[in-house]
Amino acid sequence: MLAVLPQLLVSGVATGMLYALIALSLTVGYRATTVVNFGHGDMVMAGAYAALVLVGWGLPYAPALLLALAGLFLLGAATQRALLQPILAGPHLSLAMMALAIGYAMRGAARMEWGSEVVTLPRPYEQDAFMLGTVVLTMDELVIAGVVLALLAALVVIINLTPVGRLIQAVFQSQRGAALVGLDVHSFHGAMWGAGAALGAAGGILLGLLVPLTPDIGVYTLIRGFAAMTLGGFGSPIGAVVGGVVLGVMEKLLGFYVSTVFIDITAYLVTILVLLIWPSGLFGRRAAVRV
Amino acid sequence: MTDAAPIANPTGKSGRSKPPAARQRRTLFWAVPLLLLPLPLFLDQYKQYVANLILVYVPVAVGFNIVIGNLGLLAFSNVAFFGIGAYASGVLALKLGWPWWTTILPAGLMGALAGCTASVPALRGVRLFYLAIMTLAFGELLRWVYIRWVPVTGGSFGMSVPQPSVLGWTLSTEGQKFYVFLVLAVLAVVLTDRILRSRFGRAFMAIKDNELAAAAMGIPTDRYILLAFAWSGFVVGIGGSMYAALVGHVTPVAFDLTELILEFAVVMVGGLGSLVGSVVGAAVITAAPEFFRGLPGAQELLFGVLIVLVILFLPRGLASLLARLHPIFVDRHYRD
Amino acid sequence: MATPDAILVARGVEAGYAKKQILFGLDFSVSRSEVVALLGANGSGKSTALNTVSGFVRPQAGSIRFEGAEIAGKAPHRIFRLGVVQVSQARDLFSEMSVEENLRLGAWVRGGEVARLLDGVYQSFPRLAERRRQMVRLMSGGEQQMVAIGRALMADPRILLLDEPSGGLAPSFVAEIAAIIKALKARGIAMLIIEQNIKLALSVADRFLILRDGRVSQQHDVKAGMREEEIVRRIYL
Amino acid sequence: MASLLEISDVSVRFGGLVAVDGVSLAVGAGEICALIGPNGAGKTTLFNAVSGNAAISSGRILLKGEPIHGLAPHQISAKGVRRTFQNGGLFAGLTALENVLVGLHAKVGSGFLGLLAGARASERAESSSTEQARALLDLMEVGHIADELASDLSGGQQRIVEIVRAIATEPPLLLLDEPAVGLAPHMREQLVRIIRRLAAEQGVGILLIEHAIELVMAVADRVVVLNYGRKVADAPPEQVRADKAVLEAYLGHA
Repeated sequence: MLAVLPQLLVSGVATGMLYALIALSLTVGYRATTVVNFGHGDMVMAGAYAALVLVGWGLPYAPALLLALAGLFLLGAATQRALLQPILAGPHLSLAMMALAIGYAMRGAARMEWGSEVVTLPRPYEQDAFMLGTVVLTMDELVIAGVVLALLAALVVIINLTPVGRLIQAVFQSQRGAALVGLDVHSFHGAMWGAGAALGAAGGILLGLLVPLTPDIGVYTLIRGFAAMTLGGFGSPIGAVVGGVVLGVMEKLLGFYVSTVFIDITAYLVTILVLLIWPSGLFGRRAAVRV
Repeated sequence: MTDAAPIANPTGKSGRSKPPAARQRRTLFWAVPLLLLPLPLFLDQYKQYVANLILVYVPVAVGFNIVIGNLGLLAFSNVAFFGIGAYASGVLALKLGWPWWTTILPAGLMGALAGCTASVPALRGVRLFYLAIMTLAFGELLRWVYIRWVPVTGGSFGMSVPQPSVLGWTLSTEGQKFYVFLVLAVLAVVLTDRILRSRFGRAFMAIKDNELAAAAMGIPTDRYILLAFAWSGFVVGIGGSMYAALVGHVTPVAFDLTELILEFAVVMVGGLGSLVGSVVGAAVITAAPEFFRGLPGAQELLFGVLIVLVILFLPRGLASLLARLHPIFVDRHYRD
Repeated sequence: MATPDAILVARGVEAGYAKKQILFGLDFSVSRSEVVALLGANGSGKSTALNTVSGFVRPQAGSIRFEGAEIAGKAPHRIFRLGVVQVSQARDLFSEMSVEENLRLGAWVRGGEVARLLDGVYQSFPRLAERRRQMVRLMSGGEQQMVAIGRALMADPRILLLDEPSGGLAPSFVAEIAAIIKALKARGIAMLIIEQNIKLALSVADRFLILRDGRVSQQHDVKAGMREEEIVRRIYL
Repeated sequence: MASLLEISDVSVRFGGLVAVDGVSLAVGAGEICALIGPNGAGKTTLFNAVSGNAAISSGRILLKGEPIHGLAPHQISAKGVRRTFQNGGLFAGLTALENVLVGLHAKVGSGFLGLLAGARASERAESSSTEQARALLDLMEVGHIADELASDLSGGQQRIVEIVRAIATEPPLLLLDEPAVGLAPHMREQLVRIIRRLAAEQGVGILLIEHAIELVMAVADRVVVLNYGRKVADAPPEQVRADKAVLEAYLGHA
């Protein structure tokens, strides 16, 4: 039984990196607006399909993916500015419903186009696997881990070393303070939702390596994103990353040593138990939610 | 100047209609169903099925609306109550051989029990998006129970529910089901109306508006939050039982997130916190997809857009339009 | 009332939140290099007045002109760009950043010469120069207030709106803040100040307005020398 | 004779901040005691301590000689301490009448199952309390707005309905948090009348926070002045008005 532990850890971390990316993308939008985007999973889904379409048109891989991310940035920013900003001062109920409805419409659009076919994203590389001692590491897992690490590194650099990053930090620390130094907070909200959607789209494209694409993958990702966010502490970027990796590992360990049911329900259990028993999570401070 | 109206005179607001007298409302709740009685004469089996489905969604919407519209908590546990009710009826009928009508009350009670469970986070002070996420996870967790507890639930393929019967009479046609469903739907509306107009309903709305002030008025807020969830679970559970009887087949897929959005749409489009809205929403949202059969995705797209438009332009739902037509439709409208 | 060199002129401003109107036809003006204090009891509309000028509250009626341009109803960042800069009551600093980072962000939008501006702020606040690397969260309330005023100065304001600069500060800091405001006044910066501390307000202002029920009920020249007790009575008693 | 409300040596701390610092005061039945002082003096905190919305860190709060500190707000309310809120605590989505009925909540007493069964008893309880609520609104000169939604009332009407709601169960002690803020003069007169009547006719003990001094002078039997969380004066209104320490409290340091 213990012999498989390293294998479980490795594939758990690889999947967990993906969850981390999705949780991080949710966190970006949440930190900017203190609204949890219940339609975020569908942005993830849309990113994967956008990449599929662009690659299908014969575009080379790199520009196709970049274009997909740019498209999702615009979509995220536009829906935020046009549909959420006007009701941002309103009740949470409307905000939650609005985000759900936007996602629902996107899912419907995807289903109209690809509803009956199972499609997979073509890979620009061979589907190899490597042996590290007794541990099998697939090329897909390597790519996921590599891309997520590269994205995280880029984010760390942007946030800590660039003027834009400074500004992002400033808004996260005090929205009102940012407005007092002359920032256009509304545009910033839109841009952050766009950034969240684009990051989520990157997650969606990577997810396409692990599971076949359907219009419903958004739900799958949303739940895991929530769970990772909750575990790491709502609103904490580091928490989102760590929470995602821990969740990935937990799914694999519980799924193997306890019951395969846990592959599916770990995320739900984590969400419920953490919020009930330990609401601040690993890195969270007191919940900073607009009342 | 807000205080311009002298205290001795009534504020001369002529446009606002007063809440109708209780008797007038009761007339509405009994007269509309009475008018519907001959309906099965005019509908074919399929249209009758749709009409019955609308009746299923009446208690579902009424129950869901109590928690999000009247109590004002962002809790998404309604699909869990719906599923529990359906499975309770299904299991009792299929495995224990109970006639369907005897499973209605147990289904409601199971729903109420689920309601009490789902209220735990709210009682521990969880609110807003956190509550939404937790209750959503609760519902999804239950769905995995349905999928995995194969000996009882039949797993992903679900279970067939025997033909429903009432007092020994088998309901073999959709028309026959219609009358039973109509009674249940009317009961759900009338009883919930009683609650909402009583000190209990006032307490729910007081909690929604200002929990602090509600407690300062001596309202034990925890007890009322529990009660609202329990009644919500009870009513929605009965809706689940009706669903099992109507469709004859209970599967986990019927209780996924798509169902949640559908029920959310019923309440939002109909009118948050409004009983009339629950009924109107159930009718509109249930009937609409029937125009898009065979066009997968179109329904979701349309609903998504419809809900977006309602939130932006008609935040109090269709009920607010009706209320403008006649004061009898004036209801507890959602306010922010 | 509006002298020829008035830079900020509010006329008939009505504003409030949701269903609660707070300002009922507010009129006032601030001249170039003038310091005007807004006094009034709780709920008289002082903060709402300031927030309406800076764009955080959208007026329902009335006009607010800054250097001749209508700014009523404009977004806060547009008003800021004109040089109307607010120091809020809660200060709203970037608490996880250093003093210098906070100051630099102050210059970010108006884009003056950062080095020169920084020098200027450090000269006015030697205490901040000593602690330029310190995280703001770890500073005392009085020091944070200096950072907040310093951050506003980094935007090279044409008029400074100060919301209770002495609020919640220990007496020793109150004196220091008063000295700072006087120094700014000497540099010719126009200011509109809300202040509960009447002694402080009178020591820095040229003119004071008493707000009552959302409009200006009285205005007086500080030089006219009304007795403090009399002012307290007119505001509160 | 023991006072109705006795606050003895009460302190409230939030983190390092001492919001209320060893304050003692007493309010007797039928007595109107006003609490004044500059912003941040700790008036509302002291109120919250009495109503159970803030925990005290030392001292005692007694109602009719019985300790009430440490109880939940709804329990304190049930013991007969009712309050109004500074920023308007009316339930906006309910009518004026329904707001008062919420105040009467504990007295309506219809059971849940009886209600569902449509029992006569619960209907009777509802209709008799409705009559009672209407009568109260009439008594307080706001009967004509009984069926208006609270959010449609003017600020002054809201204040009065909030007071009616608070006194619906005839509590021995009433806490009023800035009842006159934003009220037009004629509404203030009405408010003064109502507060005096409550104390004189029903023997309600009233503790009120107020900035509008003319109102305080008109209604209060005694004025307690707080500054920086401490009590600096406790005397009849005219005396307080002339008190040097009180003026100093409002002037601040410079």
